[in-house]
Amino acid sequence: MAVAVPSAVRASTAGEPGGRPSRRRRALGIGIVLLGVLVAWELAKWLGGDPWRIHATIGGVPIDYEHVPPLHWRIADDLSLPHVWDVVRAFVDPAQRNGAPLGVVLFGQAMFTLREALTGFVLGALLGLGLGILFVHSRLAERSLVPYVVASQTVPILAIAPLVAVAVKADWLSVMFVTAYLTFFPVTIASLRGLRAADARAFELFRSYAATRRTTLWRLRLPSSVPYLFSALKVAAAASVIGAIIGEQAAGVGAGLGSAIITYNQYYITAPERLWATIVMCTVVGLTFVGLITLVERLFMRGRYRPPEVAR
Amino acid sequence: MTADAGRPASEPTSDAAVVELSGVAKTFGAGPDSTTALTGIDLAVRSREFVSLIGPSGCGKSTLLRLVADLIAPTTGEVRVNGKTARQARLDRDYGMVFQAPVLMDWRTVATNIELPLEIMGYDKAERKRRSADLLRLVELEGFAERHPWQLSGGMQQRVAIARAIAFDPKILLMDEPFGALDEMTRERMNVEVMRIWQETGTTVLFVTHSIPEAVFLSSRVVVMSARPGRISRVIDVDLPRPRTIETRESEAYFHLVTEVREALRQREGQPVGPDDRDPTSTDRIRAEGYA
Amino acid sequence: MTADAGRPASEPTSDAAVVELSGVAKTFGAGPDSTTALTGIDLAVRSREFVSLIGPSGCGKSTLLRLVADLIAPTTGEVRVNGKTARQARLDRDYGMVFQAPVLMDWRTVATNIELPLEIMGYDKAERKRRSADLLRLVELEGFAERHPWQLSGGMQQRVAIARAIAFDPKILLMDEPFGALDEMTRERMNVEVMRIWQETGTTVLFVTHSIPEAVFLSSRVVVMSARPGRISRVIDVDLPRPRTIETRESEAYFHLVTEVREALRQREGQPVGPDDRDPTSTDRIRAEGYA
Amino acid sequence: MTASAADRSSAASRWAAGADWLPPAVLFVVVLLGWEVSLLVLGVQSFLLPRPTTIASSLIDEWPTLAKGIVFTATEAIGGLVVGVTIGTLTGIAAARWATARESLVPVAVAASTIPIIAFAPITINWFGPESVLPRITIVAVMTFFPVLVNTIRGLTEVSPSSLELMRSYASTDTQTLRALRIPNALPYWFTALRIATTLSVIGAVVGEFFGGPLYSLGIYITLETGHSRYPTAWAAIVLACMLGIVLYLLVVVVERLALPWLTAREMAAER
Amino acid sequence: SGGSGASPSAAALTPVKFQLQWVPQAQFAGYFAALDQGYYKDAGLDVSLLSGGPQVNNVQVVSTGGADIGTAWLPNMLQAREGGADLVSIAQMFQRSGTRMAGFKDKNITTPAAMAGKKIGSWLGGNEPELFAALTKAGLDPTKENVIKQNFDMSGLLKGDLDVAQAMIYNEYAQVLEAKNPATGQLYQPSDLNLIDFNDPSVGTAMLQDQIFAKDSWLKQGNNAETAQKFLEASFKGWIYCRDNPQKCVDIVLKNGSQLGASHQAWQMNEINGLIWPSPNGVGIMDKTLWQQTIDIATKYKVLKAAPTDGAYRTDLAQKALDALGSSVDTKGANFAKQTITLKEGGN
Ligand SMILES: Nc1ncnc2c1ncn2[C@@H]1O[C@H](COP(=O)(O)OP(=O)(O)OP(=O)(O)O)[C@@H](O)[C@H]1O
Ligand SMILES: Nc1ncnc2c1ncn2[C@@H]1O[C@H](COP(=O)(O)OP(=O)(O)OP(=O)(O)O)[C@@H](O)[C@H]1O
Ligand SMILES: [Mg+2]
Ligand SMILES: [Mg+2]
Repeated sequence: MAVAVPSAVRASTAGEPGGRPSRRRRALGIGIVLLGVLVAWELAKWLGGDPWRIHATIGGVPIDYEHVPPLHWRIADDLSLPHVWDVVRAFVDPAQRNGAPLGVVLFGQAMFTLREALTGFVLGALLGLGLGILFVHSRLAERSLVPYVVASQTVPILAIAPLVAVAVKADWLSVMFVTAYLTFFPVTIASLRGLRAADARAFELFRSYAATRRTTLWRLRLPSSVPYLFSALKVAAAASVIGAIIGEQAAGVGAGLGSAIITYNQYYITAPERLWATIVMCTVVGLTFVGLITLVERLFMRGRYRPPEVAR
Repeated sequence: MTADAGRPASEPTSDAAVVELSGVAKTFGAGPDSTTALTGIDLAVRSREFVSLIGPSGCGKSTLLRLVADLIAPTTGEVRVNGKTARQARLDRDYGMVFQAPVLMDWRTVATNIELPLEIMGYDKAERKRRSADLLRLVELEGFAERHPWQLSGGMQQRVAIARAIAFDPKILLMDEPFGALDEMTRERMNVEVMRIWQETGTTVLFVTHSIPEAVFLSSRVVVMSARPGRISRVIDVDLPRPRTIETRESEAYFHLVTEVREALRQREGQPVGPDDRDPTSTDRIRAEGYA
Repeated sequence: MTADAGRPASEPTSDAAVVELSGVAKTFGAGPDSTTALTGIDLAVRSREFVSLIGPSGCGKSTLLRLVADLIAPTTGEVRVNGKTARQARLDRDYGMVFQAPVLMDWRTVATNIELPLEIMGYDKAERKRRSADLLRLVELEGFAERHPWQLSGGMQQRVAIARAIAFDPKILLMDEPFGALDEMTRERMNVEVMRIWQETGTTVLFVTHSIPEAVFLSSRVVVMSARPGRISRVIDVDLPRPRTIETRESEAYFHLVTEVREALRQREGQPVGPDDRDPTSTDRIRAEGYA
Repeated sequence: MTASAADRSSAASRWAAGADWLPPAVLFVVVLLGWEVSLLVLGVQSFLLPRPTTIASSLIDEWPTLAKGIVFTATEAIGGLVVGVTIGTLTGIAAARWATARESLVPVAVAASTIPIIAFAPITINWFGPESVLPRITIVAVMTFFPVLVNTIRGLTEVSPSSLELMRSYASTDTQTLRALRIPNALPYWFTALRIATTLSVIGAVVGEFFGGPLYSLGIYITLETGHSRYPTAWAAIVLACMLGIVLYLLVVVVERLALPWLTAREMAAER
Repeated sequence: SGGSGASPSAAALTPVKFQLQWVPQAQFAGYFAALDQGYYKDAGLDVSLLSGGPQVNNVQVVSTGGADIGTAWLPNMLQAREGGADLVSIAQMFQRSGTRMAGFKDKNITTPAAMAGKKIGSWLGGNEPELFAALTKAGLDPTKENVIKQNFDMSGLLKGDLDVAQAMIYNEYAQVLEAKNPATGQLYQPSDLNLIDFNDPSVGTAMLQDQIFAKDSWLKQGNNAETAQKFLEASFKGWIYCRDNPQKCVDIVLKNGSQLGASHQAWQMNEINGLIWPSPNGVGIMDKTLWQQTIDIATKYKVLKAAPTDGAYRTDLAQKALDALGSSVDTKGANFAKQTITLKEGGN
């Protein structure tokens, strides 16, 4: 008897050789990679950056050390690649004379941007999924509209964003639109595939129940598209942060990471480490957001898959 | 059989054709790569009949069931179910189907897999729970309600699929080798259950099996098919009295029918072409004795 | 049997244990949701033996096979294959396995699915082609080399899986209900082929089936299992002479063995708990007559 | 009606009958006409949204400059795409292969992917100078590798457990399992990522150019023309960028069809 | 917090949206001061200052009604007007150009003629006419010179990608002076740089920059002309306040842009004051000579296809605003003199 395991039986963990490493090992791994990046960074500066010197007295011991790198690489000079410690120090140093540390200021801006990114993401994900749903139900719609959807993504967002800002009067709304504009596409493309990913036999089963399209959507297409959707949502989450930043700039929102980027971009030559600090903050926001999505994903995937039984 | 009271002991079929295929053919694909799965199929299944389909692997039994279920459309010919088009019958949810593979949803538990058709057809929650509990008992999987399909053995998965198919009391049951993965005893008990349900509810059953004795024992008629292209080679009426019991199986008539079906199946024509270098003697020797 | 010459007519097993399970238990999961699939399994399969596993659905037959194949690890106890750990045997590619589901790859054609193990084991292209062509003939699927799995019927898929398992002449064959989806005749021919291969190549076979006659007819020993938790309840030696033919099946000894296996299976203990409201009489009546 | 094998093999005749391309073509014409006419009727000022005919004539007039621009920008987009997809795929394979690599690389990858282009573009120009293609190639690579990475990991790990058991029974090495099972399984995911990456590559290249580049590159051209309120020519460049994106996207779709015929056939079968 | 009936409620104020051409900085100190000091409110206006930025097309925002009034460089506004937008300049704030060409001393570029064959940075997109005019005047062909689009920071100059780069005296030039010279470890000094000033008679290609504009149709609607006049009056007051209290204005700006550097904004405030003051005709009034020079250059370099039609600017509203301020207020700043500002590293 062909007791075929439905092909929807996918092992998220079973497929992973060795399964999930322990929390400790994961932290260690991330630490090592991060350290590697930083070491490479400073190594580049050591070899090809600008000369630097320490001239200080630490614990009564006067230190006077000068390092003159043997080479000169333009990507390693202080303007291109500030020292890691300068970036770190930028977080601690006050953003303005007598003001709060830049880290605190940026954190506030980041929260602001994250909020915008979240709302735009939700709108974009819903729109993306909605389009995906439309397309898998109508070949005609798919064939006629997908080219426009693709085209919409190749129109440089920076050309569109001001138009949106002009068309939509409310700042927050236009930020949301620009964010949604950048986020919906990965979701649409992934749902084009994910919503069709269920086993053909499962579709037959639903057909045999004369299940409506809606029922089939809810009880078959969506559940079996989960792996595709979450991949896309992660990409979209990352994109939404960028979208929110562009949107902020286009709408002339005076707060958020977008305005910080303009400022530190403008004053880049005087304090490159501040732009880098802002970029670091952007990535922290992105990581937080993608991490959030990953948590939700774990929730959705629970119980679906055969855990790794395999003895290695 | 205890639940037999309301049913005549003779063949309980009425004359209305519940499933009717006329001049049906089905070809998959086109051009040189196409497969003609079925050709010239004429078959009428009357109400309350229990018809078994039997035939070599790949002869088109599943295809025939899928045609009746309106899961695929015939290339030529017409399929009518309950006097309507197959499509209408499907929309009216006239039939329940057990597929050859279990086709369970991994993200659902055993119980909610069984409840799937009930959910789709709008049964309320209490009723769903009641039914799935009953059905789990019927297919002997009481303790497994909360498990997921991948935690079940092959036979257990198949039983879940059976429970799901009968959950909403369909008027017609289309069953594609439903008991193929079950051991003898479980299979017997399932047979009894299907017969009970068939008799109690007046369902019409179209049943695919590879077991000749099972086909004869259960059916009102056995449809014997031959392969490539799939055709109906014989239709054998099983006029054994009901209720059928152990005595039925010991009767001369039963034995003759089993032999008749087997003979019909063994007619060289329509058999799939076997490897030519096989020793015909050895096969034939075994073939002469029927075991399933 | 034509290919029997090089093999003694008596039981051809040697004493070396090819598969050896001692004190094996397997529990899936942990806590209240765990399932003890197997417990206290001691089994030694000697070289060139043909051992069938038979038992109720869900009793752990597939689990036992997967333990031997080192696809899962036992919770307690030890599995040794060919005198090595199961793991080493797997790494040495000592066995070929037919899974309960066909597990074919959709992106490969029928022929390249069969060639998969050969590719992995480094056979050259010409040899692969030659073998897959031979095997396709063996499993009666000549015309389907270039098709994709989803274009095949259930039985055809299963035959592809069988061909794939024997493609690289493994020393041990683990077969999980390989013929469950096949019709009687194809099944018989496949039985003959498996017996031929077994005898010609000196393979050791561990075979799961639900058909008692098939088990008795093919095996040197039949291992009867009981369910929940899965245990070996009887091991029955089948000392019927070889080659086995139609006469074998008519012999008194064969009949006794079939009955013995059936009796062993029917012992109430270890049977899965059935629905309590079932009519015991009707089932028992049917049960008394064996059909598979 | 179900999409049976019959429908699949008649794709060629469907093409001839126009079922595949007619609706989009009709819609295209309708949209253009609607755009043209509504602007004409409403008399919208051209500095907001020029009419298609105006854009078309600008496209023709400015073709020599634009042609140079599109070639340059396409070089950047495709170059970045190749780099990004290669890195994404290789990291994806490493991450799928080694759990530790996955757990430690993915966060870094996420971080890299959330670097806003508008902050990063000036830095890359700092790195490589404004007239080099390298700034845009870097930007495009950073933008495209993440979707490829995520989907590669997914596709490589979301393998049916039974198939894995099968491969295990062959004592197949990880590399063999990768080649025979994981990669074929990952291809649909990978192509999905590629579709996203193609559009990102064009955005990345054009936006990257906004911050510096040769005067004829599309991004600079767009900023200059909008800066001078010459919207028809700006839009001509935007349309050209769109076309580049669509061509790249369609290329991926075609390659995908050719590479995964079984998938197309199966998806059509699921089309109910 | 007071009773709704007692103090003038917000409803009584006329809402005005004013579009800046960049993010908050001392370049717009006058408007922020007017807001901060309550001048707008006193004039019966509820003004919101809309931030600009690289993604904001300030002219477009006003011409599509996204804002009522805006500030932009004069040529940019005129271009949009030529493209069909009914924009009109109502007050010319800067009386001179703030743009310079900056190059390091070792490049020795002190005149437009010296730029021949050099890598010349420009923001382009409407920022290049002064430069092109200067080059032409020096006998060079701008289209044949190596003009490179520069980003809005000065790294191109520091990196040596540019021999000479555009810099606003109130912004980019100061940034260079706030940056550390890696060779010395000290800040760059004015003495390290050569500046070419377009206002310098020897160059003489300066064009008019920051001005206030609105849509003609908007001005003609209801009381909008009066609203605009009130807006100008309060804004002028703001600018006068900043002229007289530069440090207070810097603080106000800093409050509105939490990421800005203090010494940089002080520098900017000082230089901006220098661009506005002295205003010989009174603040906000268009200087006809400079208007003509701007138009001549713009048309010559195809920034404009033709000279703007009549009514491209009007002085009546600004004049009425000045009149309303009264003679007790110094609206010309004839005695204005720039201070000396010390820049700190990073502009802090
Ligand atoms: N989707 C399909 N595309 C192409 N050919 C198909 C398809 N489905 C079935 N076939 C072909 O049609 C024929 C009949 O298949 P079908 O599944 O009906 O056989 P069956 O009688 O059910 O066999 P089995 O007993 O092995 O299940 C086979 O030759 C098969 O290859
Ligand atoms: N991955 C798993 N997780 C949890 N339980 C499992 C798993 N695999 C099998 N089981 C349980 O182990 C028991 C034995 O399963 P197994 O598949 O070995 O049965 P079987 O004898 O092969 O039955 P069948 O004849 O129906 O195929 C069953 O109760 C099943 O529910
Ligand atoms: Mg079938
Ligand atoms: Mg099993």
